[in-house]
Amino acid sequence: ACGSSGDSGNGSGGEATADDGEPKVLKVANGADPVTFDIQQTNDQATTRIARQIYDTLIVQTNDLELVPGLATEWEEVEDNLYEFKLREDVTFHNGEPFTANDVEFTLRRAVESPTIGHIVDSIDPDSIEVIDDHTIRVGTSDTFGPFLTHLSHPAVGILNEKAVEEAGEDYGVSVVVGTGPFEFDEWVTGTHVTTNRYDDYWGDAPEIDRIEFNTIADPSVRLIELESGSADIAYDIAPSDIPAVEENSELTLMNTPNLGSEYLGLSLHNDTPLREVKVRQAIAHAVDVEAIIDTVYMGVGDQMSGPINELVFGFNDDLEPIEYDVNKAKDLLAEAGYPDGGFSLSLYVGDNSQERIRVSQVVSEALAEVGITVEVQQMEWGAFLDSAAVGEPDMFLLGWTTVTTDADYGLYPLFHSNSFGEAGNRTFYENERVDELLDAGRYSTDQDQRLEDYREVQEIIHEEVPWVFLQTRENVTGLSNRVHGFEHHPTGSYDLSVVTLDAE
Amino acid sequence: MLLTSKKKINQAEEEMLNVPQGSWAEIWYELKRNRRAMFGLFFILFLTIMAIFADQIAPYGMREQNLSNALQFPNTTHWLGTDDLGRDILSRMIYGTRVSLTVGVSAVAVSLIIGGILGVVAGYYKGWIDTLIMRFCDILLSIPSILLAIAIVASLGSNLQNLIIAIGISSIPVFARIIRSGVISVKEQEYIEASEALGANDIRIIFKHILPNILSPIIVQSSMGIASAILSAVGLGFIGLGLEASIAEWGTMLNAGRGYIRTHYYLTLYPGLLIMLTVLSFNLLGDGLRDAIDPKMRER
Amino acid sequence: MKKLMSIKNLQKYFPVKKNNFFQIGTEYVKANKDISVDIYEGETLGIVGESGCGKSTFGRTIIQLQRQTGGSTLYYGDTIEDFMPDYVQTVYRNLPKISGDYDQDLNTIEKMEEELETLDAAEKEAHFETLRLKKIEFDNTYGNTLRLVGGLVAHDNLKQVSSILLNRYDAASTLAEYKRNLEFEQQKQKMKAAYNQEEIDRLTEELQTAEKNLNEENAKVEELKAPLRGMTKFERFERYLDEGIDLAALTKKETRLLRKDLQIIFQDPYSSLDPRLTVGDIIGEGLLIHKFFKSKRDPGYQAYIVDIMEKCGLKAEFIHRYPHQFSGGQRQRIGIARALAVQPKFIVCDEAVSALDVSIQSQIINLLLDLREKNNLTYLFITHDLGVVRYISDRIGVMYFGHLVELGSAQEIFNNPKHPYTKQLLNAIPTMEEDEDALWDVEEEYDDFEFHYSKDGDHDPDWIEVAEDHFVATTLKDREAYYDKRKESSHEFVTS
Amino acid sequence: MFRYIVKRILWLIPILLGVSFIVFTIMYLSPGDPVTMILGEGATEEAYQALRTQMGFDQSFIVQFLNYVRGVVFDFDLGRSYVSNRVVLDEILVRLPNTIRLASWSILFATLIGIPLGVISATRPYSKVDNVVMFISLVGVSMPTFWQALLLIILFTSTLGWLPASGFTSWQQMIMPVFALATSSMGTIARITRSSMMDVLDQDYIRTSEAKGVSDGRVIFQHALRNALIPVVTVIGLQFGALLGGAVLTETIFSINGLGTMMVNAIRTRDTMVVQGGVLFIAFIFTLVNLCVDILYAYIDPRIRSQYD
Ligand SMILES: Nc1ncnc2c1ncn2[C@@H]1O[C@H](COP(=O)(O)OP(=O)(O)OP(=O)(O)O)[C@@H](O)[C@H]1O
Ligand SMILES: Nc1ncnc2c1ncn2[C@@H]1O[C@H](COP(=O)(O)OP(=O)(O)OP(=O)(O)O)[C@@H](O)[C@H]1O
Ligand SMILES: [Mg+2]
Ligand SMILES: [Mg+2]
Ligand code: NI
Repeated sequence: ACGSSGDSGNGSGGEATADDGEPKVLKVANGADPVTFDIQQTNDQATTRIARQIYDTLIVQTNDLELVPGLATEWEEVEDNLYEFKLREDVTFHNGEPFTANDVEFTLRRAVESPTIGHIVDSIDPDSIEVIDDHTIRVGTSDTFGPFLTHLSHPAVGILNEKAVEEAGEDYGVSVVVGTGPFEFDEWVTGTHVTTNRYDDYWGDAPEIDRIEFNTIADPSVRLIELESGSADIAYDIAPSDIPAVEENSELTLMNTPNLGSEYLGLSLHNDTPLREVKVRQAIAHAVDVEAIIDTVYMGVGDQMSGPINELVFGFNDDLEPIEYDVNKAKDLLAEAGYPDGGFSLSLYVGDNSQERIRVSQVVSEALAEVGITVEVQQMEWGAFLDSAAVGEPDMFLLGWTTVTTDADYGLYPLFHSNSFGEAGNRTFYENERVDELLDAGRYSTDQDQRLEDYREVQEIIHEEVPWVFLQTRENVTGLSNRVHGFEHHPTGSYDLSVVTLDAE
Repeated sequence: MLLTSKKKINQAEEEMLNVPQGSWAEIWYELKRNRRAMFGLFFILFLTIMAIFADQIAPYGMREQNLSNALQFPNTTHWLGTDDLGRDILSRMIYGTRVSLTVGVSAVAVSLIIGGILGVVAGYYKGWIDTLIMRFCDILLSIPSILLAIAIVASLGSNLQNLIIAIGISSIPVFARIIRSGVISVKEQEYIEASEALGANDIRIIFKHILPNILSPIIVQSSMGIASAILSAVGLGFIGLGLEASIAEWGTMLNAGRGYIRTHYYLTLYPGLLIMLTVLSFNLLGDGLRDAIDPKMRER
Repeated sequence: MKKLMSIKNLQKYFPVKKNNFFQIGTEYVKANKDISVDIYEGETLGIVGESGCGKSTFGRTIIQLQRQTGGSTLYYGDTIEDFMPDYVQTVYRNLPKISGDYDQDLNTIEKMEEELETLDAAEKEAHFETLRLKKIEFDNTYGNTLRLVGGLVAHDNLKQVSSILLNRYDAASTLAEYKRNLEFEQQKQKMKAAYNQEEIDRLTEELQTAEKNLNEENAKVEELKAPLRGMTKFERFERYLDEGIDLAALTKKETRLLRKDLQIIFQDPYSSLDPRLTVGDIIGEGLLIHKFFKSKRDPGYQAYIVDIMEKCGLKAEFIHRYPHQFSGGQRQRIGIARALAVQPKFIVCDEAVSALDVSIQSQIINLLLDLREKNNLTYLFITHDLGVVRYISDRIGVMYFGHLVELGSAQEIFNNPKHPYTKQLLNAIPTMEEDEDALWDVEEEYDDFEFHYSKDGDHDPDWIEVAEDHFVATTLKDREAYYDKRKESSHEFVTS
Repeated sequence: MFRYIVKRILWLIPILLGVSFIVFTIMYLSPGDPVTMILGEGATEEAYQALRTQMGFDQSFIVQFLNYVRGVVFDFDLGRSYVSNRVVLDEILVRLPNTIRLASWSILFATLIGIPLGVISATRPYSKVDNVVMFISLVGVSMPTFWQALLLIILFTSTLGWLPASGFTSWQQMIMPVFALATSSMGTIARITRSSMMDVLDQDYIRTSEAKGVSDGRVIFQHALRNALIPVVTVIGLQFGALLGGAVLTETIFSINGLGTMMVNAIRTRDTMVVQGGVLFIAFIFTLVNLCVDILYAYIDPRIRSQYD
């Protein structure tokens, strides 16, 4: 944000439209077309970034990851594993229907059934859902589940209007979209743009802008060009290679903040390779120059990780140090493991949807060549890549994980628990009894201090046994025109645009 | 030599020297007089040498990285600069010749063999099998070849072999049609009947009489076919469906350089230029061959 | 004189491309409609006729370059015994299935012949045509059966006959194969090609056992025949027995074997030579196909080709040249050399000299005549050049719209033409000015017969002998009288 | 003639069926399961199976294909996208105009420039002008479309800042994609025009009119060009098909929301229904354009017309 000049426009008051007659339109360059606004049928970021403006959740997670009231004004655990929510009474849906506990019930029951987002709310016990009155509802979990409330703040659990969903049938989410959020759905031209208009009966603070236009522009450099030419006010996901261009442009601002994601090089224990030996894995971890990867491939975006989750996530172990780049140490470790000159070969799979990961695969393959390990890189279509990694085909693979719930459970359980082999997330087929034990304990306890302890220990073990080579934290990188004020990143990558204000052009 | 003295020969004499279905020596004689075709031929030879001796010629290794030297503009140590991982662009371009020539030639071989068999069978035996084959070709032709190639590569996975198959398949109908029409016109000739009268069987007739007589259009089409196969391969590489990225391939290089187009133009400029020259060379050679074989078909 | 070929009711129709998708049935170009003629060993049979009347088609069809669509072409250059083609076996095997039908059909034909005499003139005409067609049909259906089985069809137990004949077939075909191989080796020996003495010895030995075998089988057949002898039915059918090979019934592969005996010199010396092969390769192709030589590197190969080339008036050094480097006349010689190289017995010369100027023409004609003497060749000489045909032919056939309308010795045709078309041809008056139709639809009358021929090709139904070995297609005024006369002169007439 | 057209239109059916079958087979053989694609990282086995059944993937290949064909034939239903659950026909209709516009402008541009270039060359054969024009044409044919697009962006967007690099609504946005796409066709059209024109100029009736003293311009435009255009028209028809294919890459580079971009994305996400629908549409258009060309052809040349009757 640029300070004085823009703020003056802001000072003139909420009704910007009245002043100059021109509606204030915020143009956002989004990297992909949304999939569907039936938010229970998708969980992709391009959709969420728009849907978040349309739907509200019961609980809101602030940009600082605090849980604050959303559509629910207060909540308490009335019994073990049973929560009672008091709902706002002044809320109407975009179709004019009043917001009631029935909509919440409908939404949650439907969510549990959803194949796409079911895993986010699978802790909910559908039998326990009970509508007390129009604005009170009780929801229980089948087991003690620490991060339950955090999961309810996930944008995918935005509250739907039962009537609208039922009436629209197959069209829901495509031409009919009804939420309670600050903006209401206007139009979606597939592949081109989605527009939303300010919802005047919004229960919260009315947004200053009248309209948001989300333009789908897949190519990152074109997004930048749009931003430069003024065709976009906000461009999401600036490519690392384009960062200097934004920074050097005095009319643009680059915003990059860490998010909940992390990148890793998975070392699979599934196949009978030298990777089954800890020393070999450690050697590989030492052989890869993560700093150099961050500098050259990611243009400095991100920090080297010391473990599988990053510091924004609850449960982060801040005692661990990143594994340092040390080729000699790597060679020594290999020798200790019985491979003095390397002399074996490993496959490395990478999905073809990320230029950066493809580059990393090349850096890794060169780095391992240094210590005598031959790497056969397999570049694959994303879906095929996920499939083959899930069945343990690759010896090594490049992937990332975003702990959207900001809780270590989500950031560790799917990835390192032996229950999560394959599809569920543990694609390295890593197995450690102690880790399983601790992850189970962390999952089914609400004692946050104990949980923290458990998770710290898990990270220590993983740091030692390196089923992953920890690469870098991911960052949200957005290019902004200096006209834009108030925009802030949310670590999950979907940003609240209702607070944004715009200078006149 | 004869060549230079004959250069100023007038049109009429030229006609006289021209025998429609000349021997190879005559075609070569014609071709040698065509400067553009010779340029094409020499450039192709040059590329072939680069491809074969890439290890000796290239100043750096194909995968040789120097992360601290990334994105250097052309300079004296790296004549054409370095890419985002600090690899030498010139060296990668030289190594890239291998992939492009291999894919170009092999893909044409695939479509030539399969298309050839289909075309010969269709043209020689006619009847329902001809109809069947030609309808199959119509079907393949009505799917844009790049889409077909994308779909095949996407489904088979991208390695050299699959790339060749994908590109090869999409130009099968072109070869099948050309060869079929060649076979049909040659089969009408009385010398085929003469061979039958001597007791030759179908195989002998096809290989000894028909194929040699349709060789010229096949050669011309192959030359042009290599040009378009290289373009297709590069196109696939460009949209990220090419080979694994550490292998130097021109299309992949363009794709990787695309993100830097604003600041580091040379990443896309030089490989692109080389692609264009290569394709141009094959087209020039094809044009020249066609002119040499049949002067009446000039530039058609 | 020995018959080399006997062509019966040969028919060649070309299907015409359908005009549209919905057309039902096919239309045909009837290039050869119904041609019957015998060709004798060592003779030159000239065929003349206007352009497009089907001469080339006739030439190609009898050597089976194109499959005939009807009739049979019997070839005597090789006997059935020596060749034993597949169709013999088929006929033997199917013998029981057609039991009796031929008898019935033949009876019908005979009855119709009898009826003919009772009818009045108007009805007779139509009846006669039906009878003629019936006879052709009969020959097409039973011709090969009768020719191969003969009187044995009169046997009560055709199954038994069939099985004995099949056994005989096996023995005979084994023998035939040995004979063929031996003969071939010997021919190679004669041509000074690489031959294998051991092979010859081995074959001679095998041949003897096979011969003995066959004799045994033959004895069985004789045993079968013995009780039947003297029966009218047996005797009637026994007369059908025939040694000729029906070329039209051969498989593609068998036809290829016979190719070396039946050759053709093509009408067009330009399109009939493969531009991509050298002269040597063109002439040598047949030699390699029929394995006279194993490969081009065989020592005798080159020498043999050069020899043939020189015989045909081509210089030895031409051997590595390509066809386009030759003049028209030289090309024609290449075509001739190609045909002669495989030492055929019969050559169709399709306008072999028409494209040439006069001096070259006579050179080549003399060459052909010369070769005929030396190699006991038989020619079917197709041309529309009357001068040439008179000079070269022993007999001449006149063709008109797919039919043979007149056939006789060269002298007879030129001195005593009977058919009005032949006369026109001989007069060779340029007829540009005249109405075309007037030329063709001529009716001419003689004492005994008259001509009604027309462009539509419905020809005169009778094929009569107007002088010794001089036949003409015509319409008899009094058929009975004619045939009675024929019977007296003891000529055989089974089918038309 | 009418019957011929009807027959050709009837041929569309087996061709489209064949196209459909080929695409379906390729997509079926593709690794990467649309179900996984939809569910993303971390879904349960039950959810997976449920969705699989719901989408009909548990049925055999042939049944799936026949169901698809039945839908298309009887209900004109191209199905719904596996990924977005949108009606495929809608997805296509949104994008079709962009692709058609891109291809049509390109072919127009290629024709308007290619034909005059060819004519110029043909009237001065083997001259310097001819050599230069033909060389440029061949370069145009040899230049990868996408590389040319990149060069244009470097020049007009990055360096000069004159033209926008994406979108396809204003004329400024259309210049670069149309130019990039048209170049290759332009070269082809120029080359064919030249050779066809030279053939015609070589013919006797042209000589006759020249001898009669008709002016050069008249000879070229009134007599020669009209006759020379016949093969050119065929090539233009075929080029239109090529352009539809070329649009795939062009659209991707200029972020044009057309069928090409849609198909490439759909192929990558294994969205079989969208791929199918898109290919069917493109094949349909391609075949239809060629039919029109053939009809036009017959219209221009009476000799050919009589063949069809
Ligand atoms: N392959 C074929 N398909 C269809 N019709 C054919 C074919 N070959 C010949 N014909 C037709 O059969 C008829 C006889 O042709 P043929 O070549 O036998 O004539 P010809 O007597 O040899 O004439 P010419 O003296 O001109 O050589 C012609 O009407 C010809 O058009
Ligand atoms: N392309 C060539 N290369 C070599 N020799 C050739 C070539 N063309 C013709 N000849 C030779 O030139 C001589 C004359 O050939 P040309 O074709 O002019 O004869 P011609 O007078 O037309 O004879 P004909 O009446 O037989 O057609 C022949 O000996 C021939 O072999
Ligand atoms: Mg003829
Ligand atoms: Mg001559
Ligand atoms: Ni400001």
